[in-house]
Amino acid sequence: MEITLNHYLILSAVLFTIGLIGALTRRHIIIMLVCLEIMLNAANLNLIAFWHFGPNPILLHGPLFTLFTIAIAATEAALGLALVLAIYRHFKTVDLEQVQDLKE
Amino acid sequence: MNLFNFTDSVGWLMWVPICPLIAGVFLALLKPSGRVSAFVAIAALAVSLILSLKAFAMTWGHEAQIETHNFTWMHIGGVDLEFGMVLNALTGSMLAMVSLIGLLIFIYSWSYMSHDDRMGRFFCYLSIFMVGMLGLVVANSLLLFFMFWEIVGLASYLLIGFWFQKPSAAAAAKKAFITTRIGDLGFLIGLLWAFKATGTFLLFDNGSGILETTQIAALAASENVMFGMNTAGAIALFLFIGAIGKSGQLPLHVWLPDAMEGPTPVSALIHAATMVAAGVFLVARAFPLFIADLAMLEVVAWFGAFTTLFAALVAVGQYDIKRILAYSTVSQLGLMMVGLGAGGLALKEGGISIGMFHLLTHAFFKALLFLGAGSIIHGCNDEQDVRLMGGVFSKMKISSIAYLAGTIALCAFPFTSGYFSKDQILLSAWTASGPIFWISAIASLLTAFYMTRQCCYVFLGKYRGKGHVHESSPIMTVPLVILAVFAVALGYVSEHFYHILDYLSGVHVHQHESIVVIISWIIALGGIGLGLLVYARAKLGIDETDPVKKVFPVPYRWLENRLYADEFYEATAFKLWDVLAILITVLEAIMNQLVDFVTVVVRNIGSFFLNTIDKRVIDEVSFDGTCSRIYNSSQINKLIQNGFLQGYLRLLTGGAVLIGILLIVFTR
Amino acid sequence: MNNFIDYKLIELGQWTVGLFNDYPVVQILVHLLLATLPLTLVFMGAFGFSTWLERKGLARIQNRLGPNRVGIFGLLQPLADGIKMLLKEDIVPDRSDKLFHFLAPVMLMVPAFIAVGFLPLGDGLMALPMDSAILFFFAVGSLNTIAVFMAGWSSRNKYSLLGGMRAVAQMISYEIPLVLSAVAVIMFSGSLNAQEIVASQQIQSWLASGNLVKEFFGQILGWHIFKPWGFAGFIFFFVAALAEANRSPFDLPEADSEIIAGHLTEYSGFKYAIFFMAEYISAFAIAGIATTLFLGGWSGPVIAGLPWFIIKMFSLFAVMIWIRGTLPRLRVDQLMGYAWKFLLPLAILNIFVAGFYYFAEQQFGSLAAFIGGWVIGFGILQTAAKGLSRLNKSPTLDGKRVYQLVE
Amino acid sequence: MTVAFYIMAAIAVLGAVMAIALRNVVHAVFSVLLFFSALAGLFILLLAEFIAVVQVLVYIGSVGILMLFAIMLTTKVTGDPTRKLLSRGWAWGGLVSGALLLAFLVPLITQSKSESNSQLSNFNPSVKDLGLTLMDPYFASVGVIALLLTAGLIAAVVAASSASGE
Repeated sequence: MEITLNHYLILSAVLFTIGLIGALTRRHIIIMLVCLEIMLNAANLNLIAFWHFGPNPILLHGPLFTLFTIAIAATEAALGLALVLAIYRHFKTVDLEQVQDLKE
Repeated sequence: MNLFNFTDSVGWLMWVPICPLIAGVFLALLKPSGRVSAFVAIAALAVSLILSLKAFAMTWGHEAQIETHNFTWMHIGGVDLEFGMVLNALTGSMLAMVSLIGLLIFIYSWSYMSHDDRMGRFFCYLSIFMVGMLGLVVANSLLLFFMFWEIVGLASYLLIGFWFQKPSAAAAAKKAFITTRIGDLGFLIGLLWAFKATGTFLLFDNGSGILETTQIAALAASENVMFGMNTAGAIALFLFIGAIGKSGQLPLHVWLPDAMEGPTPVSALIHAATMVAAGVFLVARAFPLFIADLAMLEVVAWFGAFTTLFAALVAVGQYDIKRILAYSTVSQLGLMMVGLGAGGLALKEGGISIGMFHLLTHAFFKALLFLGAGSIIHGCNDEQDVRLMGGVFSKMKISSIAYLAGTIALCAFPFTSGYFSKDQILLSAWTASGPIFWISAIASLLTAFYMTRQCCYVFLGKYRGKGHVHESSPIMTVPLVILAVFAVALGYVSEHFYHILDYLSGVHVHQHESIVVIISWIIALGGIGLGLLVYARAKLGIDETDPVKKVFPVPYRWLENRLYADEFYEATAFKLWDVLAILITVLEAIMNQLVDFVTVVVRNIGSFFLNTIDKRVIDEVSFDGTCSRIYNSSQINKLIQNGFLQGYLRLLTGGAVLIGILLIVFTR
Repeated sequence: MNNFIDYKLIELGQWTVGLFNDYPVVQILVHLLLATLPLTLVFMGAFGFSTWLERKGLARIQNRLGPNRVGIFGLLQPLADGIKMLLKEDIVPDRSDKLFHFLAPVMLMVPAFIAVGFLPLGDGLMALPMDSAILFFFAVGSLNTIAVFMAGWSSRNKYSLLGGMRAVAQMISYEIPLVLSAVAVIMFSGSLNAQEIVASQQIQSWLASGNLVKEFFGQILGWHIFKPWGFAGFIFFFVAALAEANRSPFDLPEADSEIIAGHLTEYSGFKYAIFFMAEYISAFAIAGIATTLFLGGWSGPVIAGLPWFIIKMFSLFAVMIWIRGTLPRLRVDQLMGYAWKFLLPLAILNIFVAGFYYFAEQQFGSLAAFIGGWVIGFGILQTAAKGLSRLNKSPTLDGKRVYQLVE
Repeated sequence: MTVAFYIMAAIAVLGAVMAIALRNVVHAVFSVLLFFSALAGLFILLLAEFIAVVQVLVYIGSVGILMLFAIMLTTKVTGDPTRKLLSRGWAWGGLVSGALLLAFLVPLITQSKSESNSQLSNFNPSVKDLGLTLMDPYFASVGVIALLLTAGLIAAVVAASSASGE
């Protein structure tokens, strides 16, 4: 069977959902960041797939936007992990359930 | 960009601002000692001067020719942002003037600032200022012009506040920055409007630039865009607002006298010779836009006329030597505006010549006056009050003679440079409009009067201050002498041998009116004579009342208080804030009253229900039930708002699901 | 042209592939084998030879004889070592993460061999002819880090973990100056294609002139190392490459005297041998890419491309051995500071110098740019290096040293 | 191509599932690295060579290592399983995620407009084209991204440094 845009979209949806499930259920804060990266990557796959099958690939929109996304994702990862370190230093834990100071 | 081609392109013009830029960056990054930094800055500016003179020489004799070199800075979307350099008579003369005066003042400050331990930083700021000033002169794009304009503003801020440990200097720097910013906003609007109307930022671009005939014709075609002006006039109005801010014209002049808090070379370079002239230069550069709407020229002329009279009046009542010069600067800038406006009305393109000629001569003698004042202040042990000076002439011969040379030039004493340029302004004002002419004439008379007053205070009589008066070092006096030669001779030489008026605008300018010449003779000599009459024999000093004050005590007090301009702003703009604050307080009080009222009403209704409706029904049936219901619902609410990160995320996802379902349902 | 060996090899390859025209599937397999097998064999042989070379060279530097028992000049020593390693017992620590402990050497070897595939061994001789080969090389090179971490972490040994973390920190830090100094070359050549980068280092007009002398020098004088930024870039690149390959003086992760060989502590037998092989092949690969970027790749006069490339690569490797024999090991803080506070700013500055050189060449011609570049550009780099080393000088310690225990 | 796609997709899904299912945090990070590399493979299949390289360089080479570092600096270095895998109320999370997947899949499957013919066959995007496009119409965006990266770098340093006075 020929691989079509739909295949990629479904794959990307599945990957995104896996990431989402992880982000919504796991209690380890670093795993949550990992899941965020998974979701971002799924979105990147979408961008590239649309570019590949889209009407005007010569404009290179897909790779360009993916590049920007990757740059932003890298920033997000660096910043997120720095925050994890700060949280760990403050709460002495990486367990999301015990990081609930916002409640008070 | 063709930076290295020095023969058949004008791309190399960019080197004129780049040289001081290199020096500035060098000084900023490496922080060498004061001596080295002065040397580097002066050397870089000397290179700029050589290039400027080359530019000047290239334009000489080719007045009508405009050479440009444009390049694309960046594309954003489908828009090209283009930069460029332009070389015409305006550029050439202004470049030569700015870099020559700049170089002299740099040399002067080498000595003046030698005791300051932040001398390196001072020269770094000065270099940055030169970058902006030279850059805006060569800029061929409104956007580039604006960028350099802002650099100039920044450098001015830094330099006024150079001695930031003095609170007054810090406040003056802030005042200057904010006040000019109001004008800059106008400039920004103007340039954006110009871009929207023409689709380009370039001033000259082989016939399609903003200032070239096709675009001007298109802009002038639209009638009654704003206040009865056409588009060209409206853009010109906004650009003129920028010029008002930078050049200290009437409503926004308040920052310029305060700017004298900076070191004296700064006052000479920035707040007398070059930066404040940038506004005038902007009007001259964008003159085709102004000519396209005659109403705009009248606006310029009237603003200038009011400013010149106002400032000349105020200057009569001042005692601080630099403040007098500052108001004199404001007044002369007004006169330049008169020259541009009235000259434009009288001579069309020739108006550029009238205004710019005065700009050039004024730059030399005002720089001279400031440097001389600096030298005198230095000699009088950093005293700035003229009442505490006196008898300086015999102690500081060179400085005093140079200063007097500047004074007679400013008073438009016949055959000095000021005489020629001011004469042209009066001539064109005579042609253009009677009232403007008479206002300018009175202002000129006052100019001669207050300068004579100041000289009497400073040079005559006995020294009234503390310590000894001493002559300054040769590094300071040599620039003075050079400037003095220029101040006296420039007008005669350029007018009679070189026809500078024809050169500046590229059209033949000739105006002659015997009666105006006579009037201007009367003004200059009369003003000086009046001044001598009043002050030469009077007893002067800090304890004595000014001779004019003896006669007109009340109006003179107004003048001493600068005609209450600052107080006026305090009473209007500042009061507005106060009023708003009060209003808000009142509203808040009303609100509180309202809330209290509602509370009382609700409480009364509640007690009414409590007392009259059967207590037990509510208590036993409804109340307990409601309580438990509320309690339960609060449990649910608590579940949501629990500080648990993933809980929030889950809700977020739930919302996304909801949106997705809605999309599926409704796009069917 | 004198690259006939390269062309003959390519022809031979095409002929062999041509034999299987009727069986497309087999043809693909043969194609793959032809691309990979010779490379693998050659580099494994080179690995053996280089261990001998290193031991011999080091011995000479240290006034010893080195291996001289097995075979003539001890040339068969690598073979003996290999057999010894194969026959040794493979010890896996009890508490270790078995899977990762097994995967780590493999993970290290695979990228090393892939990286070798991106080297332009001769005119048209490239196992993986990608358009952006240089970029792929660096991407693959960054995978080494993962393997080293795996090895260090899975051993459940504090020395291993320390060594692994040190290696990771070092590799990440030095990757930045490494890539940045390569950027100057990429910018100048305007291509990421390894073959085009090599071609940009030949003076094409001289090659086509027919003049023998010009042809001779046209293949040498265009090398980027002869340009000011190329020379500086080569030095930065080589230093960073030493760190990337964990070679002395940057061999902290394996420092035997401090952390008993770091992430290699718990490895023995064949896995240890694989680690070693992967490291040597990485060193080859990085020497090869340095050759490609700065030393003109396969371009050289008289003899063909392939021998030239191998000669240059081995010379660089010999320099590595020489450095190992001469320089002492760095301290960790010195190591990181050197990468971030010295190499990185200089490499960025070098990019600017290269950019100006490029425009100067277009404006004033190559000769003027060459002379001006060496005087001005190299002067700027020299001044910056002096200034940086002055800035980075740690304050002299007066008084008593204070020691602080690690938390 | 078809086979390659299915293999890569399988690896990607496997990697992602393992990343969220494994108890050992270090193992989870390694499996997400597997996921990243599978995605790089998919990018190559989609002819986005450069993006694949960037994916390897940035995600596997840097982000993955960064995560490992963060684990090493926070939890026990062995990455031993935490006491409990899932947070409380995890079922809700799973439920909404599943619902979202359905919301994605329903339109994808029902209104499938299968476009399989790629326009890319006669155009092989080179890195040079990409660079030129990046430098010309997207110059401003590159500047913004550069600024963002710098700001992010500084913010990360500030957040991670112990200067908070503790």
